[in-house]
Amino acid sequence: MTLADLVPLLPLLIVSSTAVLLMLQIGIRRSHKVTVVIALSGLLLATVVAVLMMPTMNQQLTPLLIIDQYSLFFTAVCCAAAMVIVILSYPYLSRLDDDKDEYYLLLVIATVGAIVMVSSNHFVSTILGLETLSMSLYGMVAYPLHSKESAKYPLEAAVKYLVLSAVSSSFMLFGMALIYAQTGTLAFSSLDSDAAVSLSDSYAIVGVLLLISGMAFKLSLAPFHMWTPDVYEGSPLPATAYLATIGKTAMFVVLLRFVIVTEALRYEAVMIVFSLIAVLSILAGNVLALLQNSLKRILAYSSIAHMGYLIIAVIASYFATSTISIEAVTFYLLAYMIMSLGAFGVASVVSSSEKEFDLVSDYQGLFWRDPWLALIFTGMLLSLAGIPLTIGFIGKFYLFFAGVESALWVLLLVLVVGSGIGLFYYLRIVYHLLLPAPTRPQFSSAANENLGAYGVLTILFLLLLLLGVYPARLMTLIETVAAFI
Amino acid sequence: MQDLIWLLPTFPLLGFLALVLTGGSLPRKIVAVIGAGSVGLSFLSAALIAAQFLASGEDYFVKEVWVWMAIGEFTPGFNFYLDGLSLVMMLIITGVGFLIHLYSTGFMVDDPAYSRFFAYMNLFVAAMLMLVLGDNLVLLYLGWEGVGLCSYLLIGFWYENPDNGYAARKAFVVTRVGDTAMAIGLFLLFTQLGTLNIQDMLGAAQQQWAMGSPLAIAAALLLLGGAVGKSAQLPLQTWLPDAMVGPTPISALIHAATMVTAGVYLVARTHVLFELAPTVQMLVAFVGLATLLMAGFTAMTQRDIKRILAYSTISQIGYMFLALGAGAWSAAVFHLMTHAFFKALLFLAAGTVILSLHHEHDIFKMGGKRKQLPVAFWSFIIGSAALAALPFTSGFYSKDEILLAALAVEGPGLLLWIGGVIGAFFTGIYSFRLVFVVFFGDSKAHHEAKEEASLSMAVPLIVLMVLALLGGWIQVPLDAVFSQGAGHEEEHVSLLVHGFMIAAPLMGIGISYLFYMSKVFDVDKLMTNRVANSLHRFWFSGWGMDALYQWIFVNPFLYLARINRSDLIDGFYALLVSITRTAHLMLARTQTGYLGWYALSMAAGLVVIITLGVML
Amino acid sequence: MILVALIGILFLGGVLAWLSERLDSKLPRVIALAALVLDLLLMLTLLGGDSADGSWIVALNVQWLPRFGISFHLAADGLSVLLLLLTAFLGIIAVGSAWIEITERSGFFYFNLLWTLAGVLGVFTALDLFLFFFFWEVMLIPMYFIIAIWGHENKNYAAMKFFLFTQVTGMLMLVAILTLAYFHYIQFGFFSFDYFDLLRVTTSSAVEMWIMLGFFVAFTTKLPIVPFHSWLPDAHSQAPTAGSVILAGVLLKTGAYGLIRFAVPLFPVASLNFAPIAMALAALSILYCAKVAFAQTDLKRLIAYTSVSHMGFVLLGVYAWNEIALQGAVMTMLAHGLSAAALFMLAGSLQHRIHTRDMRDMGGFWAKVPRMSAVALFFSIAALGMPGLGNFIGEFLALLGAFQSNLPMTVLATFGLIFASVYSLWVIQKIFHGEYSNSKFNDSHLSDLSRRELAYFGAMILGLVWMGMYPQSFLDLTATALQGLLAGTQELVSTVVQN
Amino acid sequence: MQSIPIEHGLILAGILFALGLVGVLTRRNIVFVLMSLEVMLNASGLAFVVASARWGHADGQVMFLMILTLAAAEVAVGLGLIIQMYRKFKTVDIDVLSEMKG
Amino acid sequence: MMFLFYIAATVAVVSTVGVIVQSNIVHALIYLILSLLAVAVVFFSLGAPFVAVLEAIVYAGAIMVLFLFVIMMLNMGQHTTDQEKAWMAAKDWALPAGLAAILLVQLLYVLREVQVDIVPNEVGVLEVSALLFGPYVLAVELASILLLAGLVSAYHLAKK
Repeated sequence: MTLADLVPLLPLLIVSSTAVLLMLQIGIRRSHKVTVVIALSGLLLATVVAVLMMPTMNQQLTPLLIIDQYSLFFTAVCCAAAMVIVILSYPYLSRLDDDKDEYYLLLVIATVGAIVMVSSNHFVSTILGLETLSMSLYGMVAYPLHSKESAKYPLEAAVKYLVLSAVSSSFMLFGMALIYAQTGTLAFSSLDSDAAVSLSDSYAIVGVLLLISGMAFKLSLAPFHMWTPDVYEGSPLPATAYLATIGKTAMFVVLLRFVIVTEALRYEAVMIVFSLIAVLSILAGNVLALLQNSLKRILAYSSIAHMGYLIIAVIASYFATSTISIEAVTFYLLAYMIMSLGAFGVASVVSSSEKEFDLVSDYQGLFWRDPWLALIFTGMLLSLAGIPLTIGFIGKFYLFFAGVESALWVLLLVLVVGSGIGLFYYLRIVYHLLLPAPTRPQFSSAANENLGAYGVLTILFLLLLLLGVYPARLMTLIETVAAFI
Repeated sequence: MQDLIWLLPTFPLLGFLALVLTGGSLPRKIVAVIGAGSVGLSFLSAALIAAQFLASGEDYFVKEVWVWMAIGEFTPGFNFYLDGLSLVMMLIITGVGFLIHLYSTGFMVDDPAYSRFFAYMNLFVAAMLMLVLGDNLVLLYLGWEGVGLCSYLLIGFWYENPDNGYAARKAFVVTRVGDTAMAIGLFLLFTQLGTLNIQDMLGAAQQQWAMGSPLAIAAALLLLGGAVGKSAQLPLQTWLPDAMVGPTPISALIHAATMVTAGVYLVARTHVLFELAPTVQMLVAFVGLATLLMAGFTAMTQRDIKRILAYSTISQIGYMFLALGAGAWSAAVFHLMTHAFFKALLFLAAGTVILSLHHEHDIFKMGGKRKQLPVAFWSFIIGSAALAALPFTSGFYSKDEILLAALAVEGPGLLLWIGGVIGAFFTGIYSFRLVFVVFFGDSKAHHEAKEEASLSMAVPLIVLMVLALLGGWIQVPLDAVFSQGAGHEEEHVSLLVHGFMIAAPLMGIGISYLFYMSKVFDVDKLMTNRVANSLHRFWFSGWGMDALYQWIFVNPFLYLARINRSDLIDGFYALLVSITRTAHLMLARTQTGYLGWYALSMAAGLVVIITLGVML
Repeated sequence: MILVALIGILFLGGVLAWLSERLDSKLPRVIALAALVLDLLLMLTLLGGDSADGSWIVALNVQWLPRFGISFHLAADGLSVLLLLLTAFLGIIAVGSAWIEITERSGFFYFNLLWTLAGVLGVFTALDLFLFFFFWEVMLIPMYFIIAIWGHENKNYAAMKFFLFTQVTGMLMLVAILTLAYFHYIQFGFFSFDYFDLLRVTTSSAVEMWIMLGFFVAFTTKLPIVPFHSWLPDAHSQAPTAGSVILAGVLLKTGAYGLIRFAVPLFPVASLNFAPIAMALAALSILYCAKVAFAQTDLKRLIAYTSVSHMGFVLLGVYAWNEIALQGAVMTMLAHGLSAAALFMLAGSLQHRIHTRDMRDMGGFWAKVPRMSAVALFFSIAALGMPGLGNFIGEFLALLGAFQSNLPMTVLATFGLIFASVYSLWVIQKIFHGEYSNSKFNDSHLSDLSRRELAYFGAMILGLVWMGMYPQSFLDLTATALQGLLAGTQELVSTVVQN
Repeated sequence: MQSIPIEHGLILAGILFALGLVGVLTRRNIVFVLMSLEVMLNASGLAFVVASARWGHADGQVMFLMILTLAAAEVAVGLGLIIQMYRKFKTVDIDVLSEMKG
Repeated sequence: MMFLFYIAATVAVVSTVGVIVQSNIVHALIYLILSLLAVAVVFFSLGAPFVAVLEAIVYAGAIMVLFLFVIMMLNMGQHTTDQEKAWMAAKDWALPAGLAAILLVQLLYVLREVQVDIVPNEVGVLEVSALLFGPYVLAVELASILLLAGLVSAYHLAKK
């Protein structure tokens, strides 16, 4: 490695240095504000650098990392999302009777993991990125557990997440080992159909399936979905948001790269497993969310379904002649990020680490108490439901197009049915927002206290609308970056 | 003047609008002036137009007012067509209509909804004129439905009583059954012949359809359906007796003189079609025959004065249908006219009686009205005589023509004739039964009878008496209309035939006299006979048709409505919802919260997935 | 550009109305009214244009999402213009009916109302299928809000049902649209969602049938037609009056418009093959819903079912696919728009006065509120298809046209006329006739129609009479457009038949 | 030197993997669960080393090192959680952690 | 070597069984250490002495000591052993053990085809180091970050 090789690593280096800086800062003097400022500036710098590097960069950096437009795109997205979460975390944690700084440290380290994952095309980097991300998330999930008045059950969430996640990691690792035993390589690119050693129809297929199962766990795809609602519910809201957005996105990028590069879908078994997972996830996720009262659980279940939708596009990518299915995944991931961040963000601005407002009924009449917040929330929910004027609709449009292009009629039907069920619970929340406000509301509007969080939610909302109405620019960008995968 | 023919419906329509828009705020005098005056104006113009038309010697006259709609070949317009037939009809409608309006100004004077009444009446006249003057079937249909609507509104005029509402709805719905058939007939005619202009259509039918072609039969049948409904013929006659709950002038105008004869008009107007379909024409005759007999039987048993008259109306229209079926188009129209006179007379007179007895309808609670109500009495005498077709009354001439035409029909002619004569016999019985019971004998009124009605009510009665007596001398100018009509040559029939025809009603009157006047026979005693009693009950119920329809159509419909109030199909979606909900509950139970269970599910999932991989 | 202005005015007006609530709670309704009147006036300028010679009034055709060949393509022909006029007219009426009924959160109400109408205008003018779908969905959410916030006792259920039905079937349509666009891509090598481009796509008959069904289901759910109708009675009975007016008067018409503009012309052969089934469904709808309507005790539910029944005539007319039938379908859309809206307003004003919709509690209102009764009578009569009023023209033409293409179904459908009279007269009997008794409700607010109410009922009565007596002015407007559609499909069908 | 069939190595890894899984699934004591996890991770590492031996590469061994790292980290965090759990509930029964469900 | 492999493998399996069925936690831990050491021997027999040593030091040494500390901290005495026994009911075992057995059978089923013999070529420290400081240098750095994350998490969670 030379110094020039470090240039493509800049975003990663910046975020890592931020982590180091944060550690130093903690060592010198704890300060919630300063920590946040450092974390934010580091992430902002990384985002900007990633965006600036994007047009020209396409470099395989050691066997582990590929820094191309696609990975830089998601590097930027993840860093930006991490910024949003930092901003949301600040008011949320401000009343926590514990040190707050480590949380941001963990968040930044997790972002390092995410960046590694989106740039990874090698099993080693995949595992390292994934575990870095997970390890930080264990900490974030359990973060408020010392607090006397912790809102939910962070301990329970963390234990469940840790144990199950470790099981899934071992699945993945064993799978990788089997693949490696068969092929003698750990890089994705040497597994494609042109490679000298290939995944013949032997036990490496089982390895691939093990690997997919492990990934499916991280993406909370059925039948590996069960941890999701509990972990979502038990974690502090910003951590949930991180888990739901960056955690999922990074994993999905790896999955997509793996599937595309290795052309794994050419094996019938993989194809069937993917289809099965997609169908099960869509149906189970939506049905499970149906009558939930906890907002976080609803979003957890809905995330199961959304990941199922995405799998359809992944499957479509195999049959497609164009890159639209990859664009669909890319676009939808971005859309899902924006709307999930928005939805969790709304919940998090009215909550704090001591008291989370998680029940749907807590939000009754929000429309009349805090119209702007309610409007944002409604926008996010409708976007999740895929209603026009929002980015979610364009995302769904992409998915449908990908499905149609590859003639996946059965999966499309499941998608339609699932989305139909999905409408129910999103609208149920919206309906609660519209009800007359209770005489003694659960929480008061906090716009003045949380100006930053409101601001960032507003930005997300505007993005949601802008990209829902005029996504042409973004589409062009995504078309460009999708060509690199 | 002929160009102003559009004024005819316009006057009453303007009257209607004026009355509706003022919403009952006008004083009664002005309402009367508007209500009756508009029809009077209409009658005046009709008379002038008729004079001019007859003088011109033309066969027909068309006035196009505006194109209603034009889509390709389908171009019905608001065009008025005047020939002998519509001339007669228009004069009857405006003339008799005016008289009845005049009468109503007195009859309804105490009613709080005076203005509404005249509004409906005016609308009716306008619609009826549309019906008879329209040059195309769509316009005819407009009038046709319009009069049906007015009939509905006026039957249910006294809306506080739900029974009236029921009768009104029954009238509308039953006739609509016929109307629907007619609408389908219209579709058929247009589809086949490419036009709904009556004259063009008839011409095209003659050119395109052979005698007895299935299409012609279908078309004629469907139109007959409409006619049967509107004219209360079997099997759609059940609404008319119930319609009598409306104010009596309505019964006179709509349910005796004009609207119910629209079916006759329709068949006469489209007689070419019926001639192309001889079987249907024969059916018309038999429908008429069956109806006139059935109604005759029933009329004999009724106790309600207006119901008796209603059944007699049904019966008389049966004669008209008989005539139509026999191809005696002119005779049918002629009878239509005379019937309009004497039946309007009878109803109006009955109205006087009823009014004087505070809306008492049961004839057996009346009696001895001869002195108290002389105008009504004489009206009834003359009207009943005409109804029974006693010689030299108007009814005699028209019925005579009909029966002769029936006899002349090839094949079942004799049968038709005998039936007609029997009908005449019954007519004698029930018409004079009414007269004897109401006007002779002792007064059985429980309450003080009112005085004889006002001048406005007497004048129409007197005019109608004259018409009922002398109407038979009127020459109807129908030759040009039914140029091909059969049964025109004066056939020589034996004196015996004439004798029977004169004797039948007289015998009827005689029997009636024996039962109800001289009491030589006792009705009550007759009723102790089981056969007679059950026959009586059968006839009284109108041959049980109401019960039959209730059983076949109404009850099943109500049953279906009741069991499916909440919409079965909705139930299907509800099922989907409950399936989803159950699935949710079941799946939610898998989320036990136990870590071991979650790990187990992962392992199970893995096993399934690997199994798939191993097997494939 | 004028079409863009039409839609833009409503979108902007909605936002303004919402914002203006802070100043004065009575301002929103004024703004809404102003926006709609402005729209109506602008639309009138379209009438003078060159729509008469069959050409499109093209407003705008700019690229929107070039990746998929999607453009922002708005245009109108006679058919669209007519429906635009109906929309604006009923919009004004709806504002009128909400004028005093909506007192709470009026700003947001008028915002939703105007946005719904904007969506509808978009639907009627969009010539890019993606754009069409976009507007199709845009009109749902505000409508959902209207029902869910200002609805009656069971509003959540009704609003949800409305939304689920239309949205799920909407997704099926989206799939169909995408499939069609994809076939276009295969055949012509570039992506396009443009109406005129997609008209040229030819596919195998099985595929065509499936795609057509995607459209059909979405449109007939909106229309609605048995068995997709069951959202409508709930939505109508729970919606506030203005919502019902818009729903019955305008929203249902988008389904019919879709059938005429898209479902049949895009898939002429499949439609031809499918026509018997469609017409059978139409006849079933007419009869079945008339029967169910009769059984209802909730006045609004009853009217809702009659709407379904009447829309059956539209479907019948569309699938007969000849000029008379199509004109009949369009006339039915217009006339039903007015008559059903008026009936819902009557039901609404009754409910506003006596706080019940249960007909079992009513009776004998004629004596108490004669003007209202007379108006109700008029609209019931119109609904049962009395000649001389608009509904008759529509239904008669639809049946007349349909008779030429499918005799048995038309005959069945014609029996609907009988049922129509049964339920219409039953309503009159139950509510306005009979003896008056106020034992079941508090009648202290039972007053006759106010001047304002009379004004808009009067306008609608005039409209129906105009349609009934001189429908030519409407027929002329749409004739060229419909003939164009007919000619286009004939061409396609004949080429397919030849091959 | 005598050769070892690769499948025997892999089978050994498989057996250990399965045994670890059984442990995770059946034990209610969270310490045992954590230990079983270690067995599973170790089995994966074993598989890598076996594969690495097949190809004569060092890549598998590198991977083993990574697994070692993450196992260590995992155990550290896991044991931290166990301590907190014990403090809170005075038990190591994982089934007490089932307050969230449905 | 082959001999060594099989013996070590047997020990590993047996002691692992011991881990999962033992009710005394300290005994289980010792079994685990035994198992890990056996695996280390297997590594050695496969010609990977470097990882064999690491296995023994890091795994069996460091990590297991960590366990031991915790067990001592939690003061798991006789009553926990009894409780463990109570928890190990057969019915709780059947399903998981069955599933794992199926999984194992599946693995054996697919592995039976492989007929590649390994001639254990020693791949020693040198090769591994060359890789670690060559192509995998980033991995080493990333592993440090991973450890950092674990460190921070564990520190935060375990503190009082």
